[in-house]
Amino acid sequence: MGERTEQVITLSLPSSMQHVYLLDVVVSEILKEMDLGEDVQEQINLAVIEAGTNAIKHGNKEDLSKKATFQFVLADDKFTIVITDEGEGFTRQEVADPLDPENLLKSSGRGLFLMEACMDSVTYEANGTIVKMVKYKETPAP
Amino acid sequence: MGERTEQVITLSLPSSMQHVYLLDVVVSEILKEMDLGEDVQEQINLAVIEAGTNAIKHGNKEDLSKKATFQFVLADDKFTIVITDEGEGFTRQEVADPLDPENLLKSSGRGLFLMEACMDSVTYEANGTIVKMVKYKETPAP
Amino acid sequence: MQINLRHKGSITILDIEGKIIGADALALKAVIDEQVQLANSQTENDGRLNLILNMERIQMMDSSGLGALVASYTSIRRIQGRVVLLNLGGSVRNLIVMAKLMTIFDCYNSEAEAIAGIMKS
Amino acid sequence: MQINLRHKGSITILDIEGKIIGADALALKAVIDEQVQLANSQTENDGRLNLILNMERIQMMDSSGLGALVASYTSIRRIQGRVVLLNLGGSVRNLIVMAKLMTIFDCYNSEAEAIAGIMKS
Ligand SMILES: Nc1ncnc2c1ncn2[C@@H]1O[C@H](COP(=O)(O)OP(=O)(O)O)[C@@H](O)[C@H]1O
Ligand SMILES: Nc1ncnc2c1ncn2[C@@H]1O[C@H](COP(=O)(O)OP(=O)(O)O)[C@@H](O)[C@H]1O
Repeated sequence: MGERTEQVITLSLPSSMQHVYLLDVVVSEILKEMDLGEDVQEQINLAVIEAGTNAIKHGNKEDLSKKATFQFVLADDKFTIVITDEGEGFTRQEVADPLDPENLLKSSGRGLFLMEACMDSVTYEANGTIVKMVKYKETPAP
Repeated sequence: MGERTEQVITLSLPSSMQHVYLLDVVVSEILKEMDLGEDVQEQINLAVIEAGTNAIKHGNKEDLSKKATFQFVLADDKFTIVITDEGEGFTRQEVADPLDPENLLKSSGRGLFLMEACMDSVTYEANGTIVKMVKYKETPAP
Repeated sequence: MQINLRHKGSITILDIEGKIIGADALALKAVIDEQVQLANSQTENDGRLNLILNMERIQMMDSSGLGALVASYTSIRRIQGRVVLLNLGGSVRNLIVMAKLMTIFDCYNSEAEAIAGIMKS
Repeated sequence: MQINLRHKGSITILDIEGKIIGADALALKAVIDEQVQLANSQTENDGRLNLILNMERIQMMDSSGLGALVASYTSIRRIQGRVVLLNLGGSVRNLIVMAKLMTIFDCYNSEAEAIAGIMKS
């Protein structure tokens, strides 16, 4: 369903935090072209920025020779973003819960939590070097 | 020279004229991050839009399954953009001169001319399916 | 791109805004063609279209935009109408100069002059 | 992101504008840290910083921005200072609520209330 009109836009960036602004304008523009509410647009925008920041900072450790790659897959029923880095990966289960009272006053550790809160699904593949995030356009069929 | 800090940003788009706006925001943002005068920014922006429009329209004939790919190569001394399409190519020499008086009132045929006028060099490779455009940051050494 | 259409007496003014890239030229051409047909189907003004294109707020225009201007010029001339350009910004002016089209278009720097220019011809 | 710094009596107000993403959080943190140090090195106001962060014109904030807010809260509290948030927009408020940080920050919807809030504590 919807696969027939699927379109893939790909962006690949050298791993500099400076390029997060470019990522932001790309996501914002793609979202503008789609038929989504403002809240949903903001959620997806935030999730992509968080995942991109992680790929650049934690994955590729801001090594300019390593690429962070973003695939935006536009389908009729859903919007999928696949983020790939060239780092060593990580284990999702080992990351502390930012809502745990002892972590509330920490200045970091909220990115993955926000990605998962903003998107309908977030999947970590290849040891976390590939992050796949999906937002469905309407409530998915049960 | 300048090769050591070379950065490559890649964008790949399904061949829809709708995505020219995305191409535009990408180029505009990259140009904003660079150290170039406003006139030069406008020239490069226009050249990329023209080349992108050609790749999507003439090269890939707006076939959504074909990609137009843009490589933005940022070096210390120059900015290079390589545009690749999946079409059949063309011969630059066979394209009519838009400044020829008999062509002045034609409604098309000015894209390649403007690309060449705006950039320092435009090279057509692989039968014109790869267009390489360069703008030097200062006058290149003789 | 955004287009605002307004009238001053027998003159139609299009205020064009933003970037004219990609498919915008087609949209601009369609708006002008509609005005050409509208004018041509009416008896007032002898079926002619008098058009001012206010280019002041155009940020950027590509070769298809330029093509739309030329095509509009041709179709308006065909019905003995007039089209003039108002308030060309630096980059659009450069484009028109580069394409050697400055001799084709009458350009004005104020709406009053543009109206006077259309009226006297 | 843009930050405008102004003073009202003993209160420092930062008007923050735009998107706080990427390295912006670091820049915001640096501006606040500077104010903390400045206040702490002065005798007036007992070396305390009273800070209002005007968030009205923040379009978007990511987790590093949120982290900068929390870190600032901690360092200002350490010098017995006060920091309050002014005019949270919908998306920033959502973020703070999601992260369960609403109890940490005092939030106000007008500058006068924010000033009164700081003064009475
Ligand atoms: N792409 C990645 N590659 C390697 N490690 C990652 C990646 N993404 C997240 N992590 C790890 O997960 C931790 C939590 O990430 P996150 O929730 O985004 O918070 P923060 O980025 O503020 O640390 C990071 O500190 C890092 O150790
Ligand atoms: N990437 C391309 N692939 C195939 N043909 C091309 C390509 N770029 C340009 N052309 C050919 O060159 C001609 C002139 O292009 P251009 O100067 O950009 O003007 P226009 O696009 O208005 O026709 C096109 O009509 C087309 O035939």
